[in-house]
Amino acid sequence: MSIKVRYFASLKEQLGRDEDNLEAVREYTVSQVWTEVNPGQAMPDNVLIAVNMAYVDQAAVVKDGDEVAFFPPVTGGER
Amino acid sequence: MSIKVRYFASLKEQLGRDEDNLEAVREYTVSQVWTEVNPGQAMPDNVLIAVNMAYVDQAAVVKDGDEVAFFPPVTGGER
Amino acid sequence: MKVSVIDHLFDPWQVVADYQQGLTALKGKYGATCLFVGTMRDFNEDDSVKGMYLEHYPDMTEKQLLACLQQAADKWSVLDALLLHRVGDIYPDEPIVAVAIWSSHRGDAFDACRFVMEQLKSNAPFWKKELLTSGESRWVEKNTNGYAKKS
Amino acid sequence: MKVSVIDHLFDPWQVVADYQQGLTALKGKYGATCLFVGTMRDFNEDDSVKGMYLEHYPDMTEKQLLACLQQAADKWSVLDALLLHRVGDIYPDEPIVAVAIWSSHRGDAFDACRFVMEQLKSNAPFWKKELLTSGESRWVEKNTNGYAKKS
Repeated sequence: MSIKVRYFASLKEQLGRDEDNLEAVREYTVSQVWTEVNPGQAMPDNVLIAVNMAYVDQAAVVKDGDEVAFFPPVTGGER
Repeated sequence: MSIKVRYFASLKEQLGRDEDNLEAVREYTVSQVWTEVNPGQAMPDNVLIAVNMAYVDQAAVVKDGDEVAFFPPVTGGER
Repeated sequence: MKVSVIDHLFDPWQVVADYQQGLTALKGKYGATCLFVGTMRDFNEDDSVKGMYLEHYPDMTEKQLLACLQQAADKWSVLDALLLHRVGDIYPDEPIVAVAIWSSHRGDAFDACRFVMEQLKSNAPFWKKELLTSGESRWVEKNTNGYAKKS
Repeated sequence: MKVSVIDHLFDPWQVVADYQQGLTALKGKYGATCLFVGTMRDFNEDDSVKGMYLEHYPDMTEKQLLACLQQAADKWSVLDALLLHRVGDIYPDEPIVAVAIWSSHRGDAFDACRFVMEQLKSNAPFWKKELLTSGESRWVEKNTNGYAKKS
Protein backbone atom coordinates (compact mmCIF):
# COMPACT_ATOMS: atom_id res chain seq x y z
CA MET A 1 0.00 0.00 0.00
CA SER A 2 0.98 3.62 -0.07
CA ILE A 3 -0.39 7.11 0.47
CA LYS A 4 -1.93 8.65 -2.63
CA VAL A 5 -1.41 12.40 -2.92
CA ARG A 6 -3.61 14.35 -5.32
CA TYR A 7 -3.52 17.93 -6.63
CA PHE A 8 -6.23 19.93 -8.35
CA ALA A 9 -6.77 23.04 -10.46
CA SER A 10 -4.11 25.79 -10.34
CA LEU A 11 -1.99 23.85 -7.84
CA LYS A 12 -1.91 20.86 -10.20
CA GLU A 13 -0.76 23.16 -13.02
CA GLN A 14 1.91 24.80 -10.86
CA LEU A 15 3.32 21.44 -9.77
CA GLY A 16 3.03 20.00 -13.26
CA ARG A 17 1.47 16.73 -12.08
CA ASP A 18 -1.82 15.57 -10.65
CA GLU A 19 -0.66 12.98 -8.15
CA ASP A 20 2.17 11.43 -6.19
CA ASN A 21 2.48 8.13 -4.40
CA LEU A 22 4.28 8.08 -1.08
CA GLU A 23 5.58 4.77 0.22
CA ALA A 24 4.20 4.77 3.74
CA VAL A 25 7.14 3.72 5.91
CA ARG A 26 5.57 5.36 8.98
CA GLU A 27 2.62 7.60 9.97
CA TYR A 28 2.80 11.18 8.75
CA THR A 29 1.08 14.46 9.44
CA VAL A 30 -0.40 16.16 6.39
CA SER A 31 2.41 18.73 6.39
CA GLN A 32 5.01 15.94 6.52
CA VAL A 33 3.33 14.30 3.53
CA TRP A 34 3.63 17.57 1.62
CA THR A 35 7.34 17.88 2.48
CA GLU A 36 8.08 14.28 1.50
CA VAL A 37 6.59 14.67 -1.97
CA ASN A 38 7.45 18.35 -2.52
CA PRO A 39 10.87 18.70 -0.86
CA GLY A 40 12.13 22.27 -0.56
CA GLN A 41 8.76 23.69 -1.65
CA ALA A 42 6.52 25.52 0.81
CA MET A 43 2.89 24.53 1.02
CA PRO A 44 0.78 27.40 -0.43
CA ASP A 45 -0.76 29.64 2.25
CA ASN A 46 -4.36 29.28 1.22
CA VAL A 47 -4.26 25.57 0.34
CA LEU A 48 -7.20 23.37 1.31
CA ILE A 49 -6.51 19.82 2.44
CA ALA A 50 -8.69 16.72 2.43
CA VAL A 51 -7.86 13.26 3.74
CA ASN A 52 -10.13 10.58 2.34
CA MET A 53 -12.34 13.38 0.95
CA ALA A 54 -12.95 15.05 4.31
CA TYR A 55 -11.45 18.45 5.12
CA VAL A 56 -8.61 18.40 7.63
CA ASP A 57 -5.83 20.74 8.75
CA GLN A 58 -2.07 20.32 8.35
CA ALA A 59 -1.68 18.54 11.68
CA ALA A 60 -4.01 15.69 10.70
CA VAL A 61 -2.48 12.21 10.71
CA VAL A 62 -2.22 10.28 7.43
CA LYS A 63 -1.96 6.51 7.39
CA ASP A 64 -1.05 3.90 4.83
CA GLY A 65 -3.81 3.60 2.24
CA ASP A 66 -5.16 7.11 2.80
CA GLU A 67 -5.77 9.59 -0.01
CA VAL A 68 -4.53 13.12 0.67
CA ALA A 69 -5.60 15.99 -1.58
CA PHE A 70 -4.20 19.51 -1.80
CA PHE A 71 -6.09 22.17 -3.70
CA PRO A 72 -6.74 25.93 -3.97
CA PRO A 73 -9.87 27.64 -2.60
CA VAL A 74 -12.98 26.25 -4.26
CA THR A 75 -15.05 28.36 -6.66
CA GLY A 76 -18.21 26.44 -7.51
CA GLY A 77 -21.71 27.83 -7.79
CA GLU A 78 -22.97 30.55 -10.10
CA ARG A 79 -20.83 33.20 -11.69
CA MET B 1 -71.24 61.00 -9.40
CA SER B 2 -70.92 59.43 -6.00
CA ILE B 3 -68.44 57.65 -3.76
CA LYS B 4 -68.29 53.91 -4.29
CA VAL B 5 -67.66 51.92 -1.11
CA ARG B 6 -66.50 48.30 -1.43
CA TYR B 7 -66.11 45.45 1.07
CA PHE B 8 -64.17 42.21 0.72
CA ALA B 9 -63.83 38.77 2.29
CA SER B 10 -65.04 38.30 5.90
CA LEU B 11 -66.07 41.94 6.22
CA LYS B 12 -68.28 41.60 3.14
CA GLU B 13 -69.91 38.52 4.70
CA GLN B 14 -70.41 40.24 8.05
CA LEU B 15 -72.03 43.27 6.45
CA GLY B 16 -74.06 41.10 4.08
CA ARG B 17 -73.23 43.22 1.01
CA ASP B 18 -70.24 43.95 -1.19
CA GLU B 19 -70.75 47.63 -1.88
CA ASP B 20 -72.50 50.89 -1.04
CA ASN B 21 -72.86 54.11 -2.96
CA LEU B 22 -72.62 57.34 -1.06
CA GLU B 23 -74.05 60.48 -2.63
CA ALA B 24 -71.13 62.84 -2.25
CA VAL B 25 -72.70 66.04 -0.93
CA ARG B 26 -69.36 67.19 0.52
CA GLU B 27 -65.81 65.94 1.10
CA TYR B 28 -65.41 63.18 3.69
CA THR B 29 -62.65 61.53 5.63
CA VAL B 30 -62.50 57.77 5.29
CA SER B 31 -63.92 57.32 8.78
CA GLN B 32 -66.82 59.66 7.94
CA VAL B 33 -67.53 57.58 4.84
CA TRP B 34 -67.72 54.46 7.02
CA THR B 35 -70.12 56.14 9.47
CA GLU B 36 -72.35 57.42 6.67
CA VAL B 37 -72.83 53.97 5.13
CA ASN B 38 -72.62 51.93 8.35
CA PRO B 39 -74.38 54.16 10.90
CA GLY B 40 -74.11 52.95 14.51
CA GLN B 41 -71.51 50.32 13.58
CA ALA B 42 -67.88 50.67 14.64
CA MET B 43 -65.18 50.21 12.01
CA PRO B 44 -63.33 46.94 12.77
CA ASP B 45 -60.02 47.47 14.58
CA ASN B 46 -57.78 45.71 12.11
CA VAL B 47 -59.50 46.92 8.94
CA LEU B 48 -57.38 47.92 5.96
CA ILE B 49 -58.47 50.85 3.83
CA ALA B 50 -57.75 51.74 0.22
CA VAL B 51 -58.83 54.81 -1.71
CA ASN B 52 -58.60 54.36 -5.46
CA MET B 53 -56.65 51.13 -4.79
CA ALA B 54 -53.91 52.77 -2.74
CA TYR B 55 -53.60 52.15 1.00
CA VAL B 56 -54.61 55.09 3.20
CA ASP B 57 -55.50 55.66 6.86
CA GLN B 58 -58.84 56.72 8.35
CA ALA B 59 -58.00 60.40 8.15
CA ALA B 60 -57.57 60.36 4.36
CA VAL B 61 -59.89 62.60 2.37
CA VAL B 62 -62.39 61.04 -0.04
CA LYS B 63 -63.82 63.02 -2.94
CA ASP B 64 -66.68 62.58 -5.34
CA GLY B 65 -65.88 59.79 -7.82
CA ASP B 66 -63.43 58.03 -5.50
CA GLU B 67 -63.61 54.34 -4.71
CA VAL B 68 -63.11 53.47 -1.04
CA ALA B 69 -62.50 49.85 0.00
CA PHE B 70 -62.59 48.31 3.48
CA PHE B 71 -61.19 44.84 4.04
CA PRO B 72 -59.62 42.51 6.62
CA PRO B 73 -55.87 41.76 6.80
CA VAL B 74 -54.70 40.18 3.56
CA THR B 75 -53.61 36.55 3.42
CA GLY B 76 -52.14 35.86 0.01
CA GLY B 77 -49.05 33.84 -0.78
CA GLU B 78 -48.37 30.23 0.05
CA ARG B 79 -50.04 28.23 2.79
CA MET C 1 -41.22 42.90 -15.06
CA LYS C 2 -44.57 41.20 -15.26
CA VAL C 3 -47.35 40.26 -12.89
CA SER C 4 -50.25 37.96 -13.65
CA VAL C 5 -53.39 37.02 -11.71
CA ILE C 6 -54.47 33.57 -12.82
CA ASP C 7 -57.83 31.86 -12.31
CA HIS C 8 -56.81 28.37 -13.42
CA LEU C 9 -54.21 25.72 -12.67
CA PHE C 10 -50.75 26.64 -13.96
CA ASP C 11 -47.30 25.04 -14.14
CA PRO C 12 -44.90 27.48 -12.48
CA TRP C 13 -41.79 25.68 -13.78
CA GLN C 14 -42.99 25.86 -17.35
CA VAL C 15 -44.19 29.46 -17.12
CA VAL C 16 -40.89 30.62 -15.62
CA ALA C 17 -38.87 28.62 -18.17
CA ASP C 18 -40.91 30.16 -21.00
CA TYR C 19 -40.57 33.67 -19.58
CA GLN C 20 -36.81 33.23 -19.22
CA GLN C 21 -36.67 32.00 -22.82
CA GLY C 22 -38.05 35.39 -23.82
CA LEU C 23 -35.39 37.36 -21.97
CA THR C 24 -33.14 37.42 -25.02
CA ALA C 25 -31.55 40.79 -24.20
CA LEU C 26 -30.45 39.43 -20.81
CA LYS C 27 -28.78 36.24 -22.06
CA GLY C 28 -25.32 35.96 -20.52
CA LYS C 29 -26.13 38.89 -18.19
CA TYR C 30 -27.93 37.12 -15.36
CA GLY C 31 -25.96 34.73 -13.19
CA ALA C 32 -28.68 34.11 -10.64
CA THR C 33 -32.36 33.23 -10.68
CA CYS C 34 -34.35 32.68 -7.51
CA LEU C 35 -37.79 31.15 -7.90
CA PHE C 36 -40.20 30.71 -5.04
CA VAL C 37 -43.27 28.55 -5.56
CA GLY C 38 -46.03 28.50 -2.94
CA THR C 39 -48.19 25.41 -3.06
CA MET C 40 -51.44 24.56 -1.29
CA ARG C 41 -50.99 22.22 1.65
CA ASP C 42 -53.74 19.82 2.72
CA PHE C 43 -53.57 20.79 6.37
CA ASN C 44 -53.38 24.06 8.31
CA GLU C 45 -53.26 24.61 12.05
CA ASP C 46 -53.91 20.88 12.60
CA ASP C 47 -57.08 20.80 10.49
CA SER C 48 -57.44 18.90 7.23
CA VAL C 49 -58.22 21.18 4.34
CA LYS C 50 -59.85 19.97 1.16
CA GLY C 51 -59.76 23.19 -0.78
CA MET C 52 -59.85 26.93 -0.58
CA TYR C 53 -61.29 29.96 -2.26
CA LEU C 54 -58.96 32.86 -2.88
CA GLU C 55 -60.80 36.18 -3.13
CA HIS C 56 -59.05 39.26 -4.45
CA TYR C 57 -59.64 42.91 -5.33
CA PRO C 58 -59.31 43.05 -9.14
CA ASP C 59 -57.02 45.80 -10.46
CA MET C 60 -55.78 46.71 -6.99
CA THR C 61 -54.20 43.25 -6.88
CA GLU C 62 -52.17 43.79 -10.04
CA LYS C 63 -51.22 47.28 -8.91
CA GLN C 64 -49.97 46.04 -5.54
CA LEU C 65 -48.12 43.07 -7.04
CA LEU C 66 -46.31 45.36 -9.45
CA ALA C 67 -45.46 47.68 -6.54
CA CYS C 68 -43.90 44.68 -4.70
CA LEU C 69 -41.63 43.99 -7.69
CA GLN C 70 -40.81 47.67 -8.14
CA GLN C 71 -39.85 48.07 -4.48
CA ALA C 72 -37.57 45.05 -4.74
CA ALA C 73 -35.94 46.49 -7.86
CA ASP C 74 -35.38 49.76 -5.99
CA LYS C 75 -33.57 47.96 -3.18
CA TRP C 76 -31.55 45.33 -5.08
CA SER C 77 -29.93 44.98 -8.51
CA VAL C 78 -32.75 43.18 -10.28
CA LEU C 79 -32.54 42.46 -14.01
CA ASP C 80 -36.08 41.12 -14.38
CA ALA C 81 -38.91 39.75 -12.27
CA LEU C 82 -42.06 37.70 -12.72
CA LEU C 83 -44.93 37.27 -10.25
CA LEU C 84 -47.87 34.92 -10.75
CA HIS C 85 -50.73 34.48 -8.28
CA ARG C 86 -53.78 32.24 -8.40
CA VAL C 87 -57.29 33.34 -7.45
CA GLY C 88 -60.57 31.41 -7.18
CA ASP C 89 -60.94 27.75 -6.18
CA ILE C 90 -57.67 26.03 -5.36
CA TYR C 91 -57.07 22.45 -4.28
CA PRO C 92 -54.21 20.78 -2.36
CA ASP C 93 -50.94 20.35 -4.24
CA GLU C 94 -51.82 23.17 -6.66
CA PRO C 95 -49.46 26.14 -6.97
CA ILE C 96 -50.76 29.39 -5.50
CA VAL C 97 -47.95 31.83 -6.12
CA ALA C 98 -44.67 31.99 -8.02
CA VAL C 99 -42.06 34.75 -7.77
CA ALA C 100 -38.95 34.69 -9.94
CA ILE C 101 -36.09 37.18 -9.81
CA TRP C 102 -33.20 37.42 -12.26
CA SER C 103 -30.01 39.23 -11.20
CA SER C 104 -26.28 39.21 -11.86
CA HIS C 105 -25.42 37.74 -8.47
CA ARG C 106 -27.08 35.35 -6.06
CA GLY C 107 -27.52 37.66 -3.07
CA ASP C 108 -29.69 40.10 -4.98
CA ALA C 109 -31.91 37.32 -6.38
CA PHE C 110 -32.43 35.62 -3.00
CA ASP C 111 -33.07 38.82 -1.05
CA ALA C 112 -35.36 40.37 -3.64
CA CYS C 113 -37.41 37.17 -4.01
CA ARG C 114 -37.84 36.83 -0.25
CA PHE C 115 -38.75 40.51 0.05
CA VAL C 116 -41.41 40.24 -2.66
CA MET C 117 -43.04 37.30 -0.87
CA GLU C 118 -43.15 39.19 2.44
CA GLN C 119 -44.47 42.37 0.81
CA LEU C 120 -47.07 40.42 -1.12
CA LYS C 121 -48.31 38.71 2.03
CA SER C 122 -48.82 41.98 3.85
CA ASN C 123 -49.96 44.21 0.97
CA ALA C 124 -51.58 42.36 -1.92
CA PRO C 125 -55.38 42.21 -1.52
CA PHE C 126 -55.93 38.45 -1.44
CA TRP C 127 -58.04 36.60 1.14
CA LYS C 128 -58.08 32.86 1.70
CA LYS C 129 -61.19 30.97 2.77
CA GLU C 130 -60.48 27.38 3.69
CA LEU C 131 -62.91 24.53 3.19
CA LEU C 132 -62.20 21.92 5.86
CA THR C 133 -62.80 18.21 5.39
CA SER C 134 -65.31 18.55 8.24
CA GLY C 135 -67.48 20.61 5.85
CA GLU C 136 -66.89 23.88 7.71
CA SER C 137 -65.31 26.83 6.00
CA ARG C 138 -63.32 29.64 7.59
CA TRP C 139 -61.45 32.75 6.58
CA VAL C 140 -57.72 32.63 7.25
CA GLU C 141 -57.23 35.49 9.71
CA LYS C 142 -53.51 36.08 9.44
CA ASN C 143 -50.32 34.85 7.87
CA THR C 144 -47.87 32.57 9.62
CA ASN C 145 -44.31 33.74 10.24
CA GLY C 146 -43.09 31.43 7.50
CA TYR C 147 -41.30 28.82 9.59
CA ALA C 148 -42.25 25.34 10.76
CA LYS C 149 -41.46 24.43 14.34
CA LYS C 150 -38.13 22.61 14.20
CA SER C 151 -38.27 19.33 16.10
CA MET D 1 -32.48 14.24 -0.93
CA LYS D 2 -30.45 13.92 -4.08
CA VAL D 3 -27.30 15.41 -5.53
CA SER D 4 -26.09 15.06 -9.08
CA VAL D 5 -22.88 16.10 -10.84
CA ILE D 6 -23.66 16.62 -14.52
CA ASP D 7 -21.24 16.83 -17.46
CA HIS D 8 -23.71 18.05 -20.07
CA LEU D 9 -26.24 20.82 -20.63
CA PHE D 10 -29.38 20.40 -18.52
CA ASP D 11 -32.73 22.17 -18.09
CA PRO D 12 -33.02 23.01 -14.39
CA TRP D 13 -36.76 23.86 -14.64
CA GLN D 14 -37.56 20.53 -16.22
CA VAL D 15 -35.36 18.51 -13.88
CA VAL D 16 -36.86 20.15 -10.79
CA ALA D 17 -40.42 19.77 -12.14
CA ASP D 18 -39.75 16.08 -12.83
CA TYR D 19 -38.20 15.53 -9.41
CA GLN D 20 -41.16 17.21 -7.72
CA GLN D 21 -43.51 15.01 -9.74
CA GLY D 22 -41.85 12.04 -8.07
CA LEU D 23 -42.41 13.37 -4.53
CA THR D 24 -45.74 11.58 -4.28
CA ALA D 25 -45.53 11.02 -0.52
CA LEU D 26 -45.09 14.77 0.01
CA LYS D 27 -48.06 15.93 -2.07
CA GLY D 28 -50.11 18.39 -0.04
CA LYS D 29 -47.36 18.50 2.61
CA TYR D 30 -45.03 21.10 1.13
CA GLY D 31 -46.25 24.67 0.90
CA ALA D 32 -42.96 26.19 -0.20
CA THR D 33 -40.33 25.47 -2.81
CA CYS D 34 -37.29 27.67 -3.28
CA LEU D 35 -35.22 27.05 -6.39
CA PHE D 36 -31.97 28.81 -7.10
CA VAL D 37 -30.45 28.52 -10.56
CA GLY D 38 -26.93 29.79 -11.20
CA THR D 39 -26.21 30.58 -14.84
CA MET D 40 -22.97 31.38 -16.62
CA ARG D 41 -22.56 35.07 -17.37
CA ASP D 42 -20.54 36.29 -20.36
CA PHE D 43 -18.50 38.78 -18.37
CA ASN D 44 -16.62 38.72 -15.08
CA GLU D 45 -14.61 41.48 -13.44
CA ASP D 46 -14.97 43.61 -16.58
CA ASP D 47 -13.54 40.95 -18.93
CA SER D 48 -15.54 39.20 -21.61
CA VAL D 49 -15.69 35.47 -21.07
CA LYS D 50 -16.41 33.01 -23.86
CA GLY D 51 -16.49 29.85 -21.81
CA MET D 52 -15.14 28.09 -18.80
CA TYR D 53 -13.90 24.73 -17.64
CA LEU D 54 -15.16 23.49 -14.32
CA GLU D 55 -12.79 21.01 -12.68
CA HIS D 56 -13.90 18.94 -9.70
CA TYR D 57 -12.78 16.17 -7.34
CA PRO D 58 -14.94 13.16 -8.24
CA ASP D 59 -16.61 11.44 -5.28
CA MET D 60 -15.54 14.15 -2.84
CA THR D 61 -17.81 16.50 -4.78
CA GLU D 62 -20.89 14.34 -4.28
CA LYS D 63 -19.98 13.78 -0.63
CA GLN D 64 -19.64 17.50 0.04
CA LEU D 65 -22.80 18.41 -1.86
CA LEU D 66 -24.77 15.87 0.15
CA ALA D 67 -23.24 17.30 3.34
CA CYS D 68 -24.47 20.79 2.30
CA LEU D 69 -28.03 19.47 1.99
CA GLN D 70 -27.77 17.49 5.23
CA GLN D 71 -26.53 20.52 7.16
CA ALA D 72 -29.43 22.58 5.83
CA ALA D 73 -31.88 19.85 6.87
CA ASP D 74 -30.33 19.86 10.35
CA LYS D 75 -30.91 23.60 10.69
CA TRP D 76 -34.31 24.05 9.05
CA SER D 77 -37.48 21.99 8.52
CA VAL D 78 -36.70 20.60 5.08
CA LEU D 79 -39.00 18.03 3.47
CA ASP D 80 -36.79 17.32 0.47
CA ALA D 81 -33.87 18.83 -1.43
CA LEU D 82 -32.23 18.51 -4.83
CA LEU D 83 -28.82 19.81 -5.88
CA LEU D 84 -27.45 19.68 -9.42
CA HIS D 85 -24.03 20.98 -10.46
CA ARG D 86 -22.35 21.05 -13.86
CA VAL D 87 -18.71 20.15 -14.49
CA GLY D 88 -16.55 20.29 -17.62
CA ASP D 89 -16.89 22.82 -20.42
CA ILE D 90 -19.61 25.41 -19.87
CA TYR D 91 -20.67 28.30 -22.12
CA PRO D 92 -22.47 31.59 -21.41
CA ASP D 93 -26.19 31.34 -20.66
CA GLU D 94 -25.85 27.69 -19.59
CA PRO D 95 -26.97 26.66 -16.11
CA ILE D 96 -24.15 25.78 -13.70
CA VAL D 97 -25.96 24.94 -10.50
CA ALA D 98 -29.53 24.36 -9.28
CA VAL D 99 -30.61 23.98 -5.65
CA ALA D 100 -34.23 23.24 -4.79
CA ILE D 101 -35.66 22.98 -1.28
CA TRP D 102 -39.16 21.81 -0.37
CA SER D 103 -40.58 22.72 3.04
CA SER D 104 -43.92 23.37 4.74
CA HIS D 105 -43.32 27.10 5.06
CA ARG D 106 -41.49 29.72 3.04
CA GLY D 107 -38.89 30.82 5.57
CA ASP D 108 -37.38 27.35 5.83
CA ALA D 109 -37.20 26.97 2.03
CA PHE D 110 -35.58 30.37 1.45
CA ASP D 111 -33.07 30.11 4.29
CA ALA D 112 -32.08 26.51 3.57
CA CYS D 113 -31.63 27.21 -0.17
CA ARG D 114 -29.46 30.25 0.49
CA PHE D 115 -27.43 28.35 3.07
CA VAL D 116 -26.80 25.47 0.65
CA MET D 117 -25.49 27.88 -1.99
CA GLU D 118 -23.11 29.55 0.49
CA GLN D 119 -21.90 26.20 1.87
CA LEU D 120 -21.41 24.83 -1.62
CA LYS D 121 -19.34 27.82 -2.67
CA SER D 122 -16.98 27.45 0.27
CA ASN D 123 -16.84 23.64 0.59
CA ALA D 124 -17.62 21.77 -2.62
CA PRO D 125 -14.41 20.95 -4.56
CA PHE D 126 -15.09 22.77 -7.83
CA TRP D 127 -12.66 25.09 -9.59
CA LYS D 128 -13.50 27.44 -12.44
CA LYS D 129 -11.07 28.26 -15.21
CA GLU D 130 -12.28 31.07 -17.44
CA LEU D 131 -11.50 31.35 -21.13
CA LEU D 132 -11.49 35.04 -22.03
CA THR D 133 -12.43 36.35 -25.47
CA SER D 134 -8.85 37.67 -25.61
CA GLY D 135 -7.72 34.03 -25.79
CA GLU D 136 -6.21 34.03 -22.30
CA SER D 137 -7.43 31.66 -19.65
CA ARG D 138 -7.31 32.14 -15.89
CA TRP D 139 -8.35 30.33 -12.75
CA VAL D 140 -11.03 32.10 -10.73
CA GLU D 141 -9.28 32.80 -7.44
CA LYS D 142 -12.19 33.45 -5.15
CA ASN D 143 -15.95 33.84 -4.99
CA THR D 144 -17.72 37.18 -5.01
CA ASN D 145 -19.88 38.22 -2.07
CA GLY D 146 -23.01 37.57 -4.16
CA TYR D 147 -24.18 41.15 -4.69
CA ALA D 148 -23.91 43.56 -7.60
CA LYS D 149 -23.00 47.15 -6.85
CA LYS D 150 -26.30 49.01 -6.63
CA SER D 151 -26.23 52.15 -8.74
